[in-house]
Amino acid sequence: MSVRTSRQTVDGLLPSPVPVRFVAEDGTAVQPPAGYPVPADERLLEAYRRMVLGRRFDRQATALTKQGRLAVYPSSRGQEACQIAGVLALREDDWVFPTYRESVALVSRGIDPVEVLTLLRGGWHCGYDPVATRVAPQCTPLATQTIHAVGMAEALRRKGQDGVVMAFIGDGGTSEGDFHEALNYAAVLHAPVVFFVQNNKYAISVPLAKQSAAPALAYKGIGYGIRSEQVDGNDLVAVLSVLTAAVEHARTGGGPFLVEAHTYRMDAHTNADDATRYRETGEVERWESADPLARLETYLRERGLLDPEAVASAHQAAEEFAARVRDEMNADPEMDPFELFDHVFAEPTPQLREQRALLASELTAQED
Amino acid sequence: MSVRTSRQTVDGLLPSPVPVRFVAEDGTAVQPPAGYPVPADERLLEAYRRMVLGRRFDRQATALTKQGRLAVYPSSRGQEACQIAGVLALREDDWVFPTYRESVALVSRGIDPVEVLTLLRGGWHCGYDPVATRVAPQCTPLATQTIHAVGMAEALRRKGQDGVVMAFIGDGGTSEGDFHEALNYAAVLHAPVVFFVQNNKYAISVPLAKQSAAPALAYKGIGYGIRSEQVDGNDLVAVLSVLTAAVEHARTGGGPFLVEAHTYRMDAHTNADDATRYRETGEVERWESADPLARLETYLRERGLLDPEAVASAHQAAEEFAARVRDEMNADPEMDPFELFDHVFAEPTPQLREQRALLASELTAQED
Amino acid sequence: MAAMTMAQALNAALRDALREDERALVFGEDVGPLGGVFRITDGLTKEFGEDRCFDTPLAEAGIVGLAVGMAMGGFRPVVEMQFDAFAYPAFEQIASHVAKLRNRTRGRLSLPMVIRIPYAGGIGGVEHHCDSSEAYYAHTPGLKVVTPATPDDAYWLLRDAIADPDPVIFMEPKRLYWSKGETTLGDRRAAGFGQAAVLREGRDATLIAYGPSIPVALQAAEAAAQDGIALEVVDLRTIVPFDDATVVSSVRKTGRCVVIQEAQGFAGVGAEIAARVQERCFHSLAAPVLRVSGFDIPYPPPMLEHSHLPDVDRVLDAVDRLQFGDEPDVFHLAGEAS
Amino acid sequence: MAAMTMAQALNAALRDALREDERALVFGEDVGPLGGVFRITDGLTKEFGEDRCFDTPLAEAGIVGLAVGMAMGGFRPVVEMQFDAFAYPAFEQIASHVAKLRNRTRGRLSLPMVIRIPYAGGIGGVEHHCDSSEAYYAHTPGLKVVTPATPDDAYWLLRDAIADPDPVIFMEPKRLYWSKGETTLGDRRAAGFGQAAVLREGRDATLIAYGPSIPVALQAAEAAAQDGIALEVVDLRTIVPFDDATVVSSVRKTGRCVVIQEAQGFAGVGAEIAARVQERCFHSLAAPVLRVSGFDIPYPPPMLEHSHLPDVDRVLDAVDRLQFGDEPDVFHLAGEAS
Ligand SMILES: Cc1ncc(C[n+]2csc(CCOP(=O)(O)OP(=O)(O)O)c2C)c(N)n1
Ligand SMILES: Cc1ncc(C[n+]2csc(CCOP(=O)(O)OP(=O)(O)O)c2C)c(N)n1
Ligand SMILES: [Mg+2]
Ligand SMILES: [Mg+2]
Repeated sequence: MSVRTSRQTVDGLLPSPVPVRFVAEDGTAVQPPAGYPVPADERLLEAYRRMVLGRRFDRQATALTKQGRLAVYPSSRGQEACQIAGVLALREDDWVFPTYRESVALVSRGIDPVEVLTLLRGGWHCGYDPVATRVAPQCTPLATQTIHAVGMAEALRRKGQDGVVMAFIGDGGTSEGDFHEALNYAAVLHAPVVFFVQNNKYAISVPLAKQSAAPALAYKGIGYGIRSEQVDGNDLVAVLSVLTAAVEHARTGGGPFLVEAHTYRMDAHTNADDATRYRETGEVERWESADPLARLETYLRERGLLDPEAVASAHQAAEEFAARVRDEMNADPEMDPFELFDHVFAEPTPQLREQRALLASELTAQED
Repeated sequence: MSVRTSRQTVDGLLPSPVPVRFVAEDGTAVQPPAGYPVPADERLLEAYRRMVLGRRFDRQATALTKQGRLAVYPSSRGQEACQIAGVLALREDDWVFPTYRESVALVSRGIDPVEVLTLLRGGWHCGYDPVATRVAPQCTPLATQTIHAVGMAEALRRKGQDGVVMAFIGDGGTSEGDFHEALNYAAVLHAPVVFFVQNNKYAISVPLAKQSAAPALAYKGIGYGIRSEQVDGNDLVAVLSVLTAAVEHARTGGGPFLVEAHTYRMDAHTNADDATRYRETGEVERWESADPLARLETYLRERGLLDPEAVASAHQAAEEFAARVRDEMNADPEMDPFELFDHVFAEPTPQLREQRALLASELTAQED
Repeated sequence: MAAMTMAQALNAALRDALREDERALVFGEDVGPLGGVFRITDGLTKEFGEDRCFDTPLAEAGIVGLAVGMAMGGFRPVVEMQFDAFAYPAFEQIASHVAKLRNRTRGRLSLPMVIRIPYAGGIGGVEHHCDSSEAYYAHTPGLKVVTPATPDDAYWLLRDAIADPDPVIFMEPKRLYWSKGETTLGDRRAAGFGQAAVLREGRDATLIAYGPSIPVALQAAEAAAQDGIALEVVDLRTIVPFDDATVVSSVRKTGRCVVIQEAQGFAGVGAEIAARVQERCFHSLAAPVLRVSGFDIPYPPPMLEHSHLPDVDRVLDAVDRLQFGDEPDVFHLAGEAS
Repeated sequence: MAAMTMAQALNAALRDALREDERALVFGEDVGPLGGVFRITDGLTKEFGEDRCFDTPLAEAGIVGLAVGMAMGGFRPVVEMQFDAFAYPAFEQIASHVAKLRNRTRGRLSLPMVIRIPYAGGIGGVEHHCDSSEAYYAHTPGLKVVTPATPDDAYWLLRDAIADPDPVIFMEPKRLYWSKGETTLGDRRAAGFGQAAVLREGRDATLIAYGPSIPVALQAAEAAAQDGIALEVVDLRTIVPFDDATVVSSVRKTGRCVVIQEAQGFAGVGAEIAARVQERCFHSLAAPVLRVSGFDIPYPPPMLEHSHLPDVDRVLDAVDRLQFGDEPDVFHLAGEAS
């Protein structure tokens, strides 16, 4: 009848009762909580440049939907602190398991933007090389990627590598059974994985209050024995500091870590969605004043780390990047229909060869 | 950016740091924790009689497996405090969603023992009438029943009835995604359901330590905003007191409640299992000394509530019950093969009628 | 009679069911204020309140399991799976409970519930949004599997499904959501489940199809008519129960048959149809029953889906191979096609 | 050559694979110290350590998802689902990820993993322990579906499955676990996936079967031989890929065919076989391809399973209906059977 509970372990697992925050909404520094250091100046500046670029890229992608160049685009406007800190906290040899909403994070990770957008333009399902980039395909079936992330983390650990895996997931995704199974497996295996919940307050139209009655999603960790934290997701400094600590915890054998970032999805779920059906514009406007990019900019200026020149050059780089994305996305990709049969198995079965021949005859007939 | 966390709600959801206990292993009363009253004497005596009968029934069922009268039997020996308190805490018009291990609970609920054992003897899948008994079929696919329980609870609430639903589940079952989804749905719907985890330390051969790294399974509730408690599952007084409070909480609009009872499966998983492959006999012996029935008996004697006569009459009733079970189980049930086609749909499809005719011709040919 | 889209017809069916039967309930992901991503539940929360049409937390096993419990408790849930592939998390609930509860309890409990699943492709949807999953359900005893191809059928089959005492998997061909047709919302029509429809009569061969493939079949028949070939088009409407009588009498009349399904072919519903037809019409058949289907590949990206989907040409090619003349059938000489 | 049970052969295959390939891993529920509920993994943890063969928490989507991640990370997981129906919670992981990862990534990632599933009935198992679920997987593009019927095939097909670069659903007919046969554990034999076996030659009709139905087919052939009817028995061994060549050449020779599957019939693997055979052998067929299967009902309770399972008599009845003479086939006159 051994009972493993002790006040100490329990408190060690629970998140801070209020989200960790370094910078107030108006950009002024607040007293940071104990245990989380302020990231180095250079990292913050790097984050700033990436946020500027990320936001510009996101805007460009949304524009491309209007021109019919993208089938669908889930914007992360307003979530840039999470998108950027999520990848900045990782090393190149760490792995990322993203959802469909992580385009900005993936671009920030250095993946070619056209490759990032390939899925969303209707090209091949995953446009980039997951092995070379150490980024799993953008995942649509919600929460399924979290358990893959645990498997990869366990694989890295077994191979004696000190890589860490970051699994991205949304607030809605935490309701799926797979998320539960992933947390439990991670804890039992003591796998080096960070679960990063971007709680952007909506799952398409469903608000958080209909999604969960938990005090905060970060309180889910203790039920698995996972150290957890909650953070102001629109405060880049806080997200980066907490995620860096979480990654370090995982890398140094501390086991999994769960981070909930409180943020907000400024745009509709995707360009195909009509957010006015389920939320008030007033709510959106209130969140404008918590904008993560403006907040970081003010903070960096006030700390004397950012001058107008640096701001201008960040925006200049972002414009150039966006122009390149626009141009490249305007070219139609070459698609080979016979590739449909190439990647079902390493070797096509006789049945697939037969079906390939059928398609060949159809295409020949069409040409005639 | 509203954050709903407050120390108060959080503490209100967390279980007691050690399992609630009223009676020590040697049967002496310990200082009961605040908030949980000692159940009335008559209820404790009733519980005692039922535990005696339940244990005898369980022993009889195990014996029936040896005589080939049961296909399989999952014993709950050692878990009687949970089995009995689980149903004693409920009203007749409350619903039970049991697993395959709840035979003793179901018998205690008043279901005909042969009907309880019908599934396990290889007769029709569910031997009793779930509507009349308000007991869902014994459920094998783990954790799936917990979400049905939420649906039933929600149905009762909507119909304006004050019934409560108790969902039984094992420690292993808590790892399944459905358990997570059930807890979350219950909390969001504020459904009158009690999740009762009998943590008997094993899921077949897998010990708790490989199942979960949580401080205790009761710590899972907070992640859903569900009030939770942990209890010494071999202390009938404690289990009954806590479950009664949990049921009352649910009945009076308090929403769902999660109770973890720390207990132990004395026998193998089923008669088909060989527990010596995965656990030491020493461990089993240690748990013998925590036996729930002996403990309650000592406690009741010491409190002067139980005399040798009452003990003898409880055992006498149990013997008679077991004899009846043995006799009735020795008769072969009548099975009508054509019933196979009767309960697929309310009306058989033309295809099923055709197949029924095929079987009829086969059976006729066999008779010839 | 009113002309409406299939989406509108489905919406009307839900609305009328909620109005007429207070046990009916609609729930799922985004079905409330948003009205569902395809707007099939548009306006229901507004008209009937949050109690009758509500959003659930995001968990499909949860949705289906909740429906099971509520149906046990006397309600008639109509739940929506947002897309075909997103019903897979509910597969255990569907296969082990929804399909079996009546059977397990010898009919003491039944599950009058409907699981609506928008399915199949042709709308440029990205991966996981275009699976044809009907065969998984059709192969599971205890489930009725229904799929309309016209707005009128959509309305009435959904009404029938909600009224049915047993669980119904209601597969909505999402590319037909915006197709229009005359719809009778008035008196309940006679045909219920297990009644296929002969959508076009013909004497030369029978096309058997359902759901998303019906317009393809009708267009193929139209095109064949130009060449003097009269194709009969049978729309199954319900896969389970299956209407052997209509199918068999058509094929016995025409002597030739092509089965069309959008799903990958292997072990799909089309295989069942072909197997049944040759079992029952062997001596009427002048040629093998041929199947036209999607390839045995994961659903392709939007830019390639036109190569995958069975289209009029693929159907007509199959019709050509029905041995009206003496040419050998090159594609079914096993192993000989490269 | 050694005589062993199928269970022992499977155990030997896992053992040899773990020995020869350090990337191979075994995990699942109770596969560690217990050795699995069927003892297929008996002794592996002891011999190879907890790292190579381990128990997971009780969650099937978790098991399969973990295998996906570990396979992406360079391992070759061989996972066990405890029983057929308990693989359903993993259905989304299997259908949306296991089957598709190679395709989604244009071959940059592949999943050399094996999902072992004890399936089908005949062992007196209570509900949910005897489902025949092979068709669900066979219908899902991207999965290879393998099912041995002899200890020797069990050994080699499992070795092949573990060596395969693609995910394999390895269906183990649990009632054959204790059947014995000669097994060659030595040099790798030639036949790989996609090679059916002609287990018995005959000229009058072909029985096509797989997995649990093979002994039934062989016994039926034996019984028919007494009556002077020579039945050829084909064991598919792998459902995907399918061996058209062997099947077709047998049926073209015999001109008659009965397909046997234990699963419920509707839209099962047997439907696919029947459809393929009539497509390819139409002019060789003297009678329709008939199917013998379980009924379209949830798997029955143990006391009734014998009524459900296709047995020798049901097979011989079908053979009788292959129109060797002139009697009409009463069971396939649609609607006419009561
Ligand atoms: C298993 C599954 N069910 C449903 C969907 C459809 N769907 C796509 S995104 C989405 C909402 C997800 O919300 P959340 O997890 O909060 O992430 P966000 O989109 O807000 O980033 C839904 C329901 C899906 N992709 N997968
Ligand atoms: C979904 C599912 N997976 C696997 C099984 C096989 N199985 C039956 S009982 C069991 C162990 C359950 O352990 P626990 O939940 O602790 O309950 P206990 O048997 O100890 O009462 C397993 C793995 C099952 N019944 N359902
Ligand atoms: Mg969200
Ligand atoms: Mg247990």
